[in-house]
Amino acid sequence: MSELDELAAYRLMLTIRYFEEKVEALFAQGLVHGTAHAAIGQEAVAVGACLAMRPGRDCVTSTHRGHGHALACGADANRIMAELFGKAAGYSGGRGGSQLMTDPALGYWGSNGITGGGIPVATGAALSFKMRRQRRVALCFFGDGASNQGVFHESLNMAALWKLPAVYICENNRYAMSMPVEKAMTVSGVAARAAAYGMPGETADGNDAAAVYRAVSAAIARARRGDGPALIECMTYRLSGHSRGDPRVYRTREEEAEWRRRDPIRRWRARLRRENRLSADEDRRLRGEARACVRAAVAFARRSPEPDPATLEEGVFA
Amino acid sequence: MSELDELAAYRLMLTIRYFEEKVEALFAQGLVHGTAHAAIGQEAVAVGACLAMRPGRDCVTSTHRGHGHALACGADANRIMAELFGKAAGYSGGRGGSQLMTDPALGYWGSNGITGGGIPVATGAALSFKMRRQRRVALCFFGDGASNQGVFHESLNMAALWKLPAVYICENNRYAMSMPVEKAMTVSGVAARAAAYGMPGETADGNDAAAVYRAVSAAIARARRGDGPALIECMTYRLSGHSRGDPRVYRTREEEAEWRRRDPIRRWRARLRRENRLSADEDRRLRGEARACVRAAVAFARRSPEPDPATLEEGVFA
Amino acid sequence: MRILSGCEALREGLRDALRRDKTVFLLGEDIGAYGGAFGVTRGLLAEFGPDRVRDTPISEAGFTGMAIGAALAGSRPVVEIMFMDFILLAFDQLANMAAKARYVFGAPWTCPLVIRTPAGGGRGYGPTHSQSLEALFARVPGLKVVAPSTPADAKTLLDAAIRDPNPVLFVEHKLLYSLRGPAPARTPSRREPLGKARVVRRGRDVTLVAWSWMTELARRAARELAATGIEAEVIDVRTLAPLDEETIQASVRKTGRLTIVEEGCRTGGFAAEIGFRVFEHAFDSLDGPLRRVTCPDVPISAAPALEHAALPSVRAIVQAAAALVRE
Amino acid sequence: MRILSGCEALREGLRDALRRDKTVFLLGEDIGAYGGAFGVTRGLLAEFGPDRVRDTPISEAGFTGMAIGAALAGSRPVVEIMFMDFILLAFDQLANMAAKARYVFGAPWTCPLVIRTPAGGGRGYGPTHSQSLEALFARVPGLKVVAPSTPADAKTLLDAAIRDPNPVLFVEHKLLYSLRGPAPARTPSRREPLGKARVVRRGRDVTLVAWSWMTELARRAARELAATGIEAEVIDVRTLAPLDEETIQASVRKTGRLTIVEEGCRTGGFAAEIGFRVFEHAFDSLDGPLRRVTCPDVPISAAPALEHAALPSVRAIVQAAAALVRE
Ligand SMILES: Cc1ncc(C[n+]2csc(CCOP(=O)(O)OP(=O)(O)O)c2C)c(N)n1
Ligand SMILES: Cc1ncc(C[n+]2csc(CCOP(=O)(O)OP(=O)(O)O)c2C)c(N)n1
Ligand SMILES: [Mg+2]
Ligand SMILES: [Mg+2]
Repeated sequence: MSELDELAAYRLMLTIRYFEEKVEALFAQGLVHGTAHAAIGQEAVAVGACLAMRPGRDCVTSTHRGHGHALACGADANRIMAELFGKAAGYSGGRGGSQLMTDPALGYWGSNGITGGGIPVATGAALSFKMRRQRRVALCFFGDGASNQGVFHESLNMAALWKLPAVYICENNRYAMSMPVEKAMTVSGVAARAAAYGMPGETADGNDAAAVYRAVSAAIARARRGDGPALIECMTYRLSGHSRGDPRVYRTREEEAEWRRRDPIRRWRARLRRENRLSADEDRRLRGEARACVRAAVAFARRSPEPDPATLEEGVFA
Repeated sequence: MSELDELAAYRLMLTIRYFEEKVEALFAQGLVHGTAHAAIGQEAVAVGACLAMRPGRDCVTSTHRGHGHALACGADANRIMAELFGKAAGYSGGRGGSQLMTDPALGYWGSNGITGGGIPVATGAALSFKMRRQRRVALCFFGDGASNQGVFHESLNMAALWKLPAVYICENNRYAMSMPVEKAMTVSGVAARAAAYGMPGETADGNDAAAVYRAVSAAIARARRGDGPALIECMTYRLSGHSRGDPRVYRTREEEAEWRRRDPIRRWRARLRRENRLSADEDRRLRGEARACVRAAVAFARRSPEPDPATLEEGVFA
Repeated sequence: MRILSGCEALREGLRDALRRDKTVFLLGEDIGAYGGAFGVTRGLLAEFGPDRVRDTPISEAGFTGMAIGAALAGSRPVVEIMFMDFILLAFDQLANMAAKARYVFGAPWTCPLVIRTPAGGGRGYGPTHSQSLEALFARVPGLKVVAPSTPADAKTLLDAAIRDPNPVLFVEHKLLYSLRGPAPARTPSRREPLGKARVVRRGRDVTLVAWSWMTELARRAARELAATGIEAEVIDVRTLAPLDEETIQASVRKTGRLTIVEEGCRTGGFAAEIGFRVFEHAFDSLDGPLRRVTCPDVPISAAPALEHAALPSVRAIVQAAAALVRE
Repeated sequence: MRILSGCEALREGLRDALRRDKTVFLLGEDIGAYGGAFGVTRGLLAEFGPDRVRDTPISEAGFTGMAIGAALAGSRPVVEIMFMDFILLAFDQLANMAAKARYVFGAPWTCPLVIRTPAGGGRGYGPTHSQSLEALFARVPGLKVVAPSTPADAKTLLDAAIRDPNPVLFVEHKLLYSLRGPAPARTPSRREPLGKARVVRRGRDVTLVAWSWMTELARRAARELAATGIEAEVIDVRTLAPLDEETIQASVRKTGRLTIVEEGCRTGGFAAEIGFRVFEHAFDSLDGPLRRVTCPDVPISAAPALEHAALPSVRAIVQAAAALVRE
C-alpha cells in the first residue's frame, strides 16, 4: 500500500471546504439556484477514499452530495461550478446540475439523484471489470440513509456472491436529511449489515483522511486481488445543513459544536503542524491556493455562456 | 402456548398433499391451464404456522405457492379449486387464478404474484394493527428466493424499528425456481439476515409441523406482547417441480430421494402411529376424508359456471 | 374564503383529515420535524405525534407497500413521496398490488391509500427532481389520479382523495405550493366525488384543456388571447383518472378547437389520450387538427436556459391556440 | 430462410451476439440451467458458461441497475426480466438512470443495454403475469422500445437492439415464442437501425396499425376483411420508440381510415399517441373518426372466459375496421 500524500490531502480538503462554503453563499445570494448539498465536515472521507483509487482506471459512483467526491478525484472546479451555474461549460453542459455530473476520464461517474441509485451502478461496473479481467475496482459512495434502500441489499448480495471488485463506502454522517441514523435502523451501524452478505464490514474514523485512506486502500487491494468486495463505514458528520435553507431543527447546536471540534480539516492541520510537516507559511500558501481555485471557478462559471436552447433536443440518443 | 392438535395438523397436511397432487394431474390432463405452483413436501410449514394463528384475527400473506397456506388457514378447497378452473365460484371469481386469492374472513390475504410482494403488505398490516392497538399479528410467508428482493430489506428494517407485530416465515425449500440457495446468497441461511435488522432470527425444521408450530407460536406471542417481529426460517424442500413442466434439471434425483425420505407427512404419520396416537383405521379414515374433500372440490369446480364476460369491467374501483 | 397558499391549503386538508378520522396517518421521509421537503406537513408532528406523522427510512418501495398493507387492514395512510421522480421505485407496489386488489380479490377489500407527491419543473432541480409522471399512473386501471391547480382544489380534492376507498395518486405541483388563492375554511362534510373537471373560464373560440400547474398557464394564456380578441374556454381536468370526458367534449362541441397543455413529455402523454377521446366521440365537431403543448421528449435540465426552453410556456399556448383559430 | 419458432429465432439471435461480441453477456433469473421461463436461453449456458449466461438472485431492481453499470463500463448486457409485469420493479433504474445518462452526462457515455421480457396475455397466467406495459416505457425519452411480431423480426431486431448504443426494451410476446415462420440463418452484419415500420399487407380501404402479437391478429383480420371485400393495409410498427410516423401517415393518406390495435389497456395506451400524431399531421386525409381496439381498463384475469373477453380479438378488429369503412 502506498503512502497517503498528506499535503495533497490537505489541499484537496481545503478546496472542498472552500468550494462548499462558496456554494452555500452563492445560494444565499441567489446567484445559483435549484438545489445543492454541501459536504462540509465530510471532506476526509472523500479525500481519503479517492486518493486510494488508481486514477483513470478505477471508477467511483457518488451521491447527491458529490462536489467533494468530484474534487477529490481531481475534477475541474471550474466545470463543477459552471454546472451549478447552469452554464454550457459545466460538466453536464448545465443539464445535470449539482447532483448529476461526471468526469469519465477521471473515473468519476457521478450519481443520478436517486438515493441509493449509484449502488447497483457501481456494482455493475465491477461486474464488467471482472468479466473483462481488467483489474479495475469500482468504489461506491452512499449515505447511512441510502443503506435502507432495497438496492443496497440486492447489490451487496450479488457483489458478495460473485466476488466483485467493489468497495462500498458508507458516509455515515448520522443523518439522512432530518432522520437520525438510530431512528432509521436498529443495528449499531451500516457496517454491521455486511455480515448479511458474508462481506467484510469495517468502521473507520471518517474525520481522519488517513484512516479512511488505509481502510479503503486495503479494501481496494483486496478487491483487485480478486478477493471480493468490502463495506467500509466512515463515521462522520455533516456540519452544514442537508441542503440550502435547512434550519436543522432535528438536532441540537451542542451536538453540532461537538462535531465541529472534531472538524477533519482542523484536526488534520493541527497534526501536520504539530508534527512539523506543515509550516505556517506553507499552510497560508495552501489555503490561499485553495481559495484562489474556488474564486477562479466562480469567475469562470459566471462568464461562461448559457447553454443554447437550440440544443435542447440533441443527444437524447447516442 | 396452546398445544398443536396433531390430528388436525395431519388432516390438513393430507388435504394439502392430495390437493396439490390433484392440481398437478389436472394440469397434466389439460383440464386446468395457466400456471400453478405446488407445495408438495412443504405442508408442515403451512400447517405448523397457520395453526398458530388466531383465526379470524391474525392475518397471513402468502406467496405464489399458496394453496397450502390457504388450506391450512381453513379455506374452502372447493373455492380454491374453482379459482384454478377459472370459475365464478372461485375465491377471486376466476380473476386471480392460482396466485391470487384471499379469504378475508379467515385472515388469509393471498399474494400478488410478485415474488416478495407480500412482505411489505404484511408489514403494513402489522403497522395498522399496532397503531390501532388491536393485538393482532401479521404472518408473512416468503421463500428463500424472495429474501433477495429489496423489499425484504426495507420491510424488515421498518418492522424492527417500529417493533411491529409481524412474524416472517421463510420457507427455505433450497431453491428459487432453479436457483439453489447457495448460489443466491453467501450466508448460511436467511435467518442469518435477521441480525442486520436487530431482529431475532431462528431456524426450524420445516418438515416437522410441531417444530414450526412451536417457533411460530412463540414468535406470535412475542409479537402480540408488543416485543416486535421475528424471522423464522423453516428448512424444507419442494418435492414437486417449481411449476408444471419443470424438468428439474438443476438438481439430482438422489437429492430428491433423500428429501423424500424426510417427507413431512410420512414422518408425521409414522410418529403418530408409533406413539399410538393414530390407529390404522383412523389413518385410513382421515386419508379417505382428505381425498374426498379434494374430489369434491374438483366436482364443485367443474360444475361451477364460468364467470360472465359481461362482468368484465365491474369492480375496478370500490 | 380565506387566502391561502397551496402549501397551507394542503396542510389544512391533512390536518382536518387527521382530526376527523383516527385511521388516517401520514407516512414518508422527513415529514415530521422537518415538515416535508416543501413544508406541507410542518406542524403536524406537534399536533398528532410521531405515530400518525411517521418518518420513514429511505425505502420508497417498502413504505408504499406497507401503506398498501395498512390500507387493506383498514387504516387510511397518506404517503408522501418526496419528489414524484422517486415514485418509480414504488411503481410495482402501486400497479401490481394497490390497483389490482379490489378488482381481483373483490369486496370487502378496499385499499384507501393516498400517495401525495410534488411534481413538475420550474425550480431548477434537474432531471431526477422535476418530472411530471402522472400519465404513467393514469394508465393503470384501478388507480385514481388527481392533480389540482388551485389552493381551494388542493384542499377539497385532498379531502376527497383521503375519503375515497381506492388508491389515489395525488399530484402536487411544486409551484402550487406558493400559489395563493381562496380556500374554504372547512372541507365539505359530504364526500365529493373525484372525476369532475372544472370550467375555469368560458369562451367560444377554442378550448384549452390542462391540469395541475398547466391550468394556471392556460388561464394566463386565455387572458392574453382575450386581448387579441380570441375567447378561450379553459378546462381544468383536475382528475386524470377517472376523466371527465363529458365536460371536455361539451366544450369542444361548442368551440370546435382544442389545445391540450401538458407539462410532461410529448410522446405517450395524457394529452394524447384526451385528444384521442375527442376524436373518437366528437370528431365531427372539430374544425381542424388539435394541438398539444408539452415538454419535448427530453429530460428536464437543471440549467434555467434549458429548463425554460423545455417547459410549456404561456407564449407557446397562446401561439398554439391562436394558430388553431386562424387556420 | 429456414422455418423457426419465435423462441428459436430469439435464441439464435442471442447465440450469434454472444459469439460475435465478447462484451455481450446475459443476466437474469433462471436463464442458465433452466433456460429461462420460456426456454429462450436454453442451451446457451452450455456454450457460453455461467459467466456470460449469468443466473441472478430475485433482485430485478438490483440486477437491472447492475446491467446499467456494466453497460456504462463498456459491456453489452442483455437482461431477461422473466415476465414484463416485474419490470416495474426496475422502472426507476431504467427511467432515471439508463434513459437519462447519455442526455445528461453527454458523450462519451453510452448505455448499450437490452432488456428482454415476455409480455402479453392469452395463456391464463393472470393479472400479474399477463400485462402489456410497453406504452409506459415508450413514454420515457432515451429508451427505445421494440416489439417484434414474427420470428424473422425477432431475430434481426434483437440483433439491432444489441448493437444499438442505447438502452432498448425488447418486448417478446409469449405467443410469439411458439409462432413459426421463416427466419434468416445469419443476422445481417451491418447494423440495421431501429425505427422502421413494416407494411405487412397492402390495401386501400383502411389502415390497421399494430405491433407485437396484435400484428398477427391484424393480419388475420385483414384476411377476413378481404373476404368481405374490404382491403386493409396492415402496418407492423415494430419499434414504438423511435416511431416510424412516416409509414403510418403515408398509409392513412391513402386509405383515409385508421384502426390501431393494442393489447394493453385502453386509457393512456400507445394507440392514443399514434392516433394523435395522425391527427396532428394527417388530419385532412382522415375520412372520419379513427378507432382503437384494445383491452378495456381492467387487469387481465386468469379465467379463460374473462381473459378472452378482455383481449383484442380478430373479430373486434374486423368489426372496428368494417365500421369505419361503412361509415
Ligand atoms: C429515492 C430518493 N428518495 C429520497 C430522496 C431525497 N433525499 C435526497 S438526499 C436524502 C438523504 C440521504 O441521506 P444519506 O444517504 O444519509 O446521505 P446524506 O444526505 O446524509 O449525505 C434524501 C432523503 C432522493 N433523492 N431519492
Ligand atoms: C418479482 C418477481 N420475480 C420473479 C418471479 C418469478 N418467480 C416466481 S416464483 C420464483 C421463485 C421464488 O423462489 P422462492 O422465493 O424461494 O419461493 P419458492 O418458489 O421456492 O417457493 C420466481 C423467480 C416473480 N413471480 N416475481
Ligand atoms: Mg447521511
Ligand atoms: Mg425457494
